[in-house]
Amino acid sequence: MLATSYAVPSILIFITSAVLILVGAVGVISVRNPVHAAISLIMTLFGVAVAFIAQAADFLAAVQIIVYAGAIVVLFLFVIMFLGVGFKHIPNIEPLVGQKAFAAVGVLVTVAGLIALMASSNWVTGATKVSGSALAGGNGNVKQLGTAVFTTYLFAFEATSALLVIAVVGAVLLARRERATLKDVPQGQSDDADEEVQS
Amino acid sequence: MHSSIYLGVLIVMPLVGALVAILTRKQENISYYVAVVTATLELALAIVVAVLYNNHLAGDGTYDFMSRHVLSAPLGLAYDVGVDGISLFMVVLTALVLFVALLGARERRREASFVGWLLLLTSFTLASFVSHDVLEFFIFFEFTLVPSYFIIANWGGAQRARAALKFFIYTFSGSAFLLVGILYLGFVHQHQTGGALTFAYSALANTPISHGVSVWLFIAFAIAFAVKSPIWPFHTWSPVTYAEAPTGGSIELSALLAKLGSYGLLRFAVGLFPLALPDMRPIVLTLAVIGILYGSLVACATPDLKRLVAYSSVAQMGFITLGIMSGSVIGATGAVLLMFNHGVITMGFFLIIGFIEQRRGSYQIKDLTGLQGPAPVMAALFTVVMMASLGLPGLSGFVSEFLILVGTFGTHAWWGAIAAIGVIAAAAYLLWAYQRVFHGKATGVNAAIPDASTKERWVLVPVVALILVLGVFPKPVLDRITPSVDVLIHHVAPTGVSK
Amino acid sequence: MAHIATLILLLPLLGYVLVFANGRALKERAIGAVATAVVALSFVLTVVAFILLLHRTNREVTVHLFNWISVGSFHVSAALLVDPLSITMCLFVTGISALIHLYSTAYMHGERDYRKFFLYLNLFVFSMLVLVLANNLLMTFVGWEGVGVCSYWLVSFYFERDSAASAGKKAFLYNRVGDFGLLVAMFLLFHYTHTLNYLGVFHLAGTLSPTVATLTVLALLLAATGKSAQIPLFNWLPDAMEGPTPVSALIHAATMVTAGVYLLVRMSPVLTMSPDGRLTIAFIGAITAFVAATIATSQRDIKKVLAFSTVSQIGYMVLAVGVGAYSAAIFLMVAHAFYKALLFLGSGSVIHSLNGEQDMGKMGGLAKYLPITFPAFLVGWLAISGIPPFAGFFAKGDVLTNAFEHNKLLWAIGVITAILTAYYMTRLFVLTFRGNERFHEIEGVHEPHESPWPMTVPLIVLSVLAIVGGVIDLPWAHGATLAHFLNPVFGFVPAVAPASTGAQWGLALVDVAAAVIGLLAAFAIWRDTSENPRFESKFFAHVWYWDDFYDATIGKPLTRAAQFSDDVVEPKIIDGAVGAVAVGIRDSAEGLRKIQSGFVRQYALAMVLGFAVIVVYLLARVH
Amino acid sequence: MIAAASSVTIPSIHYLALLPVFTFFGASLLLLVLSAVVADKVRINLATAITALASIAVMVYAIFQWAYVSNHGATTTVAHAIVLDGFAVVGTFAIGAALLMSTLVAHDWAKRERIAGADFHILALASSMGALLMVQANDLIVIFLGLEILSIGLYVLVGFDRHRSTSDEGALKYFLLGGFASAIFIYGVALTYGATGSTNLSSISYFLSQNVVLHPGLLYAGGGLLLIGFAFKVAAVPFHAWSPDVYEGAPTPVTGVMASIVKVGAFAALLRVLISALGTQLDTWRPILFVLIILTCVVGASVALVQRNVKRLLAYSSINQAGFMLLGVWAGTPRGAAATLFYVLTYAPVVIATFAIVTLVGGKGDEHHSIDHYRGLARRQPWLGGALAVLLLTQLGAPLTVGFYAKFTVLAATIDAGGGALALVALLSAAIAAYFYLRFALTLYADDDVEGTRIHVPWLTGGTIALGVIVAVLFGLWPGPIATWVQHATLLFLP
Amino acid sequence: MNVPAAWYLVLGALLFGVGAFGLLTRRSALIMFMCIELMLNAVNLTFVTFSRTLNDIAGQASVFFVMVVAAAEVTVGLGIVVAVFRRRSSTSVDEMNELKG
Repeated sequence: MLATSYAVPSILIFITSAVLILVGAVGVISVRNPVHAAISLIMTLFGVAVAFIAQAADFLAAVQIIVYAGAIVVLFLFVIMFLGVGFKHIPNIEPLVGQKAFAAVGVLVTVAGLIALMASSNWVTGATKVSGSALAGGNGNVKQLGTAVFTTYLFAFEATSALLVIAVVGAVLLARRERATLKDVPQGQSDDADEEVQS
Repeated sequence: MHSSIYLGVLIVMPLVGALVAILTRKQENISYYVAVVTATLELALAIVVAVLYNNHLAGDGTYDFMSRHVLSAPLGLAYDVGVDGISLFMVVLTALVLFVALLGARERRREASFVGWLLLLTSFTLASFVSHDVLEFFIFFEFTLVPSYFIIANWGGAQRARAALKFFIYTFSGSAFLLVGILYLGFVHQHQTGGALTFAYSALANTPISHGVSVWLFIAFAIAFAVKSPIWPFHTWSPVTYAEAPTGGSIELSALLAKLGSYGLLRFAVGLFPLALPDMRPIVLTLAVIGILYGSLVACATPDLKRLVAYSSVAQMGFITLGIMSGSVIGATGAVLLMFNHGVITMGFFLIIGFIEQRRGSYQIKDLTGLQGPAPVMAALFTVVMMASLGLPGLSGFVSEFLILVGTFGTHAWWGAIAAIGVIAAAAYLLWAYQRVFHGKATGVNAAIPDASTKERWVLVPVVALILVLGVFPKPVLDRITPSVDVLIHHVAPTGVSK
Repeated sequence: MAHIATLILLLPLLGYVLVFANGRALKERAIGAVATAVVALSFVLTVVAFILLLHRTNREVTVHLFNWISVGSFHVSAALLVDPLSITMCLFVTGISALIHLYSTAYMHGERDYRKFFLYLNLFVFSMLVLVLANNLLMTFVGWEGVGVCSYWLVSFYFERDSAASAGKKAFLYNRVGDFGLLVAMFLLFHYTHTLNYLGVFHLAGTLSPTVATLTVLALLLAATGKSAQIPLFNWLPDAMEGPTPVSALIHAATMVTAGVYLLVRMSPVLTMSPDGRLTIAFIGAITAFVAATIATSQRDIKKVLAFSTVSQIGYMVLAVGVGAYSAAIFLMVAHAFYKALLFLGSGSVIHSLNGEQDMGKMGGLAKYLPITFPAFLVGWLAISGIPPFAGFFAKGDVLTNAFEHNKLLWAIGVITAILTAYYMTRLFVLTFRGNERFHEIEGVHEPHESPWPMTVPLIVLSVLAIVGGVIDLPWAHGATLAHFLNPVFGFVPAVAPASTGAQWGLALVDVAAAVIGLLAAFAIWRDTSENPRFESKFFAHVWYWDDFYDATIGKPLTRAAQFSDDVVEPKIIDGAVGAVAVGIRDSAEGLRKIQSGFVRQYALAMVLGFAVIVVYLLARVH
Repeated sequence: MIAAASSVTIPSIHYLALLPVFTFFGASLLLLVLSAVVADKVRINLATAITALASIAVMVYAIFQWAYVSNHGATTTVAHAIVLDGFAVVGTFAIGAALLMSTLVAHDWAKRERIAGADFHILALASSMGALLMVQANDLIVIFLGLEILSIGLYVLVGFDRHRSTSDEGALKYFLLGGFASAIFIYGVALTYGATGSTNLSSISYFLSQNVVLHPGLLYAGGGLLLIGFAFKVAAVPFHAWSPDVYEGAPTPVTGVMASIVKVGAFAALLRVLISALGTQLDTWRPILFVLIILTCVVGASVALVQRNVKRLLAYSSINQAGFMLLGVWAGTPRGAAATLFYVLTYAPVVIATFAIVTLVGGKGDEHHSIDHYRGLARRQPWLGGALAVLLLTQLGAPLTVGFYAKFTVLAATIDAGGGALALVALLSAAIAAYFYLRFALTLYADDDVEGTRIHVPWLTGGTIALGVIVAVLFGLWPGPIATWVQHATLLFLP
Repeated sequence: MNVPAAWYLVLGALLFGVGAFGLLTRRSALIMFMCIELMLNAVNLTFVTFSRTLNDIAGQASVFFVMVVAAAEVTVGLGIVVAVFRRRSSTSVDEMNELKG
């Protein structure tokens, strides 16, 4: 779909994606309303998709849009709406003393450190694939991806099935209502429980 | 060479006894008698072994009754037993202590579980005395913790929980150092020989290690044994533990388990790390002397009889340590003899204190006066034990203490001389206590206490007999101990102080 | 010979065993009979042994019993050494013991622990014989401690009396201090001669360096001061009078307390090596003799007076040893044994007659009531005061002569002491037997009565000995004297210019004069009064405040130290350190527990911080 | 349809190697289908039976696999994504056993709590499958997937109890932090991939053995992040904060699962990654582990001292235990791997049995977890209380129990690798731990309030507890077999 | 393709950092999930970048799996949130600290 953007200088593409990604990310962590956060998440996702395309991962870009933007974020929005969280006011005062400051320092050090580490080793040290065709764009890319998934990562691929099954089962179980279990505990007892845990 | 089967039986018999005792727990007395029978057989067999052991006739101090089987190569675990003149009497003592502890036991102490623990403890202690493999020794050394812990925790006095905890943690932490040391030594040996992992004593004893390493290892070993013995200043667990433990427990702990410490110090710390001795001797000797004087000092002021014995044990252990570290055959032999004698003497003390506690419901000195009036026999028995403890010539304590002091004086004159002051001190606190407890006019409850019963007298017969015999004619014992000590000291001699 | 010696030793033990084994069955009489018989028998055997020994050329017989201790280079066997010295000791030890056993059978009549008393007594005699007969220091030490512990038991015989209990303890402890000396002496000797066998040690004594010799001698001296109640360890003896009187007579006058002197005499070859050591000994002896005498002048308790006089007399012996007059020391020891035992038994008889009253203030005028005790006591009094021809005169004279030849100062002290001796003994004699009868104020006493025969017979025998005892060492009877008999034992005796006969007569006269002066003074002062503060100095009465001094300088500090270590050092410092660790862990744990706040974002933060640290580490590793 | 794609050649598949995974997955699918088609809820007995059979089957396979491995040596399959070696086999066996025991406990628990249906079993099977993947994986991606399968199953299980608000609180905390950790882990995978050009462990180690990495920054970063990911899973301080809360919040049988199966999986994968893939980088990650171990041992032991809630106490105790397991990893030698394996293998049944007892004492509603509920337990019910005492002593590492040898082996490995000081610190932390274990044991024997409620012991749970105790004592007296086994297992280690 | 890979890697790292920061500072469970998603996307970006520089498809394949995982996580995660919200009618994680100590 977006396969016709080769004319555009890649530097522009990078900047676009970077802007999209970072603005979106900052949006996610800064806006108050979850709905807006979800929207900015989509923005980041798009940015990432752009970056994918810029790096000859068209198929992934597509999946990125479909799966993430299409499915995941929608799921988020659905839940937000479903719970009506968006309109429930979460007070904005930070109860944990120094949380923000420490977080900022910790994250900054970490990220800076990681970047420095990567920089120290000229960003990549692995063995480049010489055998086989170079990383192709477009359909070739899809074919290579498919081959990889069904050979090298065959087992991983099979495993994902299990993963998804579990996820679904889990979600179902969690979302189920009380009546799902035949348990009948007098209200008093669970109150005791809470008190006991608090004490 | 005799077959090692004797030792095997010695180790296993108490286990079987314990099992049977537990199985017959429903009928209390049966289990008790099972235990007593086991103890009797054990004692008999131990004496047989002591008699059969005849290496000393050839003036040869090496092991007998030996055999080695590797149990688990990856763990370096092996069953490796043997007896030499040093361990021989520890074996006898172990059996004797069990015997006396059982006979001295009273109502609640006859429960199957109690006698069961007692038998287990005996088996483990015995095993560690006869192990000829450092790891094996350590494992059984650790094993003894469990029965002792339960004996204290379940049958002790009011403070038993605290006492048991303190005892366990203290010893556990102490042996942490030991374990690290043992493993380190084992691997040093393995890396040098390139062979399989082994902890065989004979193998490790000949492992060449640098001076520094051997100093560190010595310290690691010494800490563990210092806690167990106990050597000042690692002793603070012992008063509360001895005081809270039931009579049987106190006897096992002070008369027997403490000896594991000094035995280990002699056999392993001294035996394995000759290079460390020149540096370590002055330090340990000083600690020993401090222990002697300090223990005696506190014993003068301590308010109850059990603590008194505990602190006097600290002093006595000081003497033993002195002899062990003196680097002289005479001193070390004396130390080994004192290990045995002190065992017997403490046994006597705790038995009699037990009797008193049973009658009077208290072993606080202030609660007791003039017992000699109503209970002359008990007083007499106590006197004998006391005199032996304060080193009255003609009784067992004296021979060993004198040997230790003479030996030490020969190699480290000042330490020997100062330690001799302990002889005065011992008299001071013991007589002072005796006067407060047995002299004076008995009134009220004290006036009414019954004298030692026939059974109680019989229990004390072996104790008194040993005190007298070993005081007058220690030769048979010394003849067996000396060659082995000689071997050990001379293995050390090239670097240590010779006799 | 060997068997006899062994028997001499074992008979008292046999008695002990017999009485112990079936004592419950035996009646008082039987117990007393057995106990006395065995000792008497062993005395007879000693006499036999003595005669046999006289007829031998080699008068050093070693009797090997069995190997006692043998470790590496350390060998000690249980063996006896029968030689003139030991046999002399045995003679008077067994002899006097026999008499006192006999005496006790009556004196202790009706005591609850009658049986125990004789058990102890027999055990004591056994130990004493071990002490004197042993052929090595270690075995001597066995006897040494044996007599010590027996004395402990006998002093605190009336254990329900706190004073008795404490006295027993005190005696044992003071002795222990002395024993420390003996131990050190043994260490030194073994270290330098590799043996503890007397003959062996003597053989190598010459090789000892002066320093070592002096150290050894001082150590031995410490031992002697303990056992023989010399300064600085003399003040246990008076307290020891808490024991029954026969005990005081036997142990704390005749035999045990002289063990210290015996030890020094026995070790004479070593003493010889150290002139300084000997001089110290001499002075200790002299000073003790003087101090004790002064104290004795102001005591009210009859037994206390005798006790201090014992100390003072032993001071003479030690002085003799110090000046190398070993035989003189032994001579005085024997003579003193006779008359001091006599005096004690006499006083015992007196006390017995007054229902146990010991305060001389409550006596007086007893002469006519005690027809046998009185003359016996008279003899004893004259003997100790040094009136010729009684034993004391010769013995003390011998000592003083030697002292004179050796060191005038010592002699002077000796003479002054002699005056004091005569003085306090006369005082005691007068207060007890002369003057007005003051005993009526003692309840229950109307008519003091003489004691039964078992008590009087020993008195008679002893008074005879006290009279004729002097003959065994008459200065002019050369050849057949005790000195002549003993001297070989001492090997080299330090040469002192033997005084001319004239000088000897002069000295003798001085002695007599001293005695008479003391006597008359005492009579003048005490004839018609029982109280005379001017002559009973508080200072002396309180033993020069010696006990208080020790209590203040040693007793109290030690007790405080002990209390302190039990109350503070032990729980707070040593165990406290351990506790502190535990508390530290617990507190930090509580802190960590706070951090586990329940806020998931803080958990995440913790992770991020850990993350950051690791990244920084890796970064540091790269560069 | 895979067969249809002719262009790609499907990698050969060694089915014996995959059988355990398939079994678990199959079983869970079966139960899923059953609960879907059966009108009423699936009989819990049936669910338990199937799960138990599956786990027993897995243990049996493990035996066959062992035979195969010892005959043919270690091998990989499915394009080197999965490895079949002694190490994996032991792990597989351990997981099978752990699942079996947990299921039995959970069965009685579910009955008590009146929880119908096969939900627990489905999730437990799935999680175990995830653990199996981690044990057998030879590819970082597969490890990651295993990790996720394991975790997702657990997230749900933790929130399983609807009647305690703590349950879903635990679930949410676990999920948030777990997600964070997964992100870190996969980022580490990405960086490692960048640094070595592959996500396959064999290829990575080959690459590292062939080339000298002049600029290891990227590699270090990758390794570090992977390490953090694992550190989170095994609850090493400071990445442990989740575990006390989650242990307390989760239904007790689930806590047992977390303390056993998760540790097996995580440690197996950790050992594989660090030793076989990044073995050449030993010097880099050792210092990190050094610090982690000291923190983990000390914090775990000391904070447990001040706990009143038994589940939290055991949580901290298991943190302390994790510290010891890490010792073997630190050593980075075959002996170390064997030691950790020994530790995990013996710890799993013991800790499950412990939590089984906690489950029983917890009572209906799973709420009685204060230490006071244990006062005098051993006086009232000598067998139950005695069992708990033994299990505690085992975790303490007391002699006569297998815990003693577990600690012994890891310490031996550590010292062998030159970590004397580290070993000493760990041991002293054990001495601290001894304090609360013993105090707990003493509470059991407290003779006040001997009159307490008697706890009914269902026979399945009882059997599980018995099994745990037997393992603890039997191998405490006779550790030889296990020691030999794990040693061989690591000799058959790949590569 | 003249944009150096480094830029993308840095971009990824930054994105990861932003996500982490959000996770630490936002209190709504939902938003925290989104932050996790951000981090996963950062990882994906990194994968793809390496895939390109290494000229190897494996990186892209990995992204594929990461996406699946992300999907699975979100499914379960939202399920948990729903469950929690039912009980507390709030998604603020700060209101959940019964479990502590």
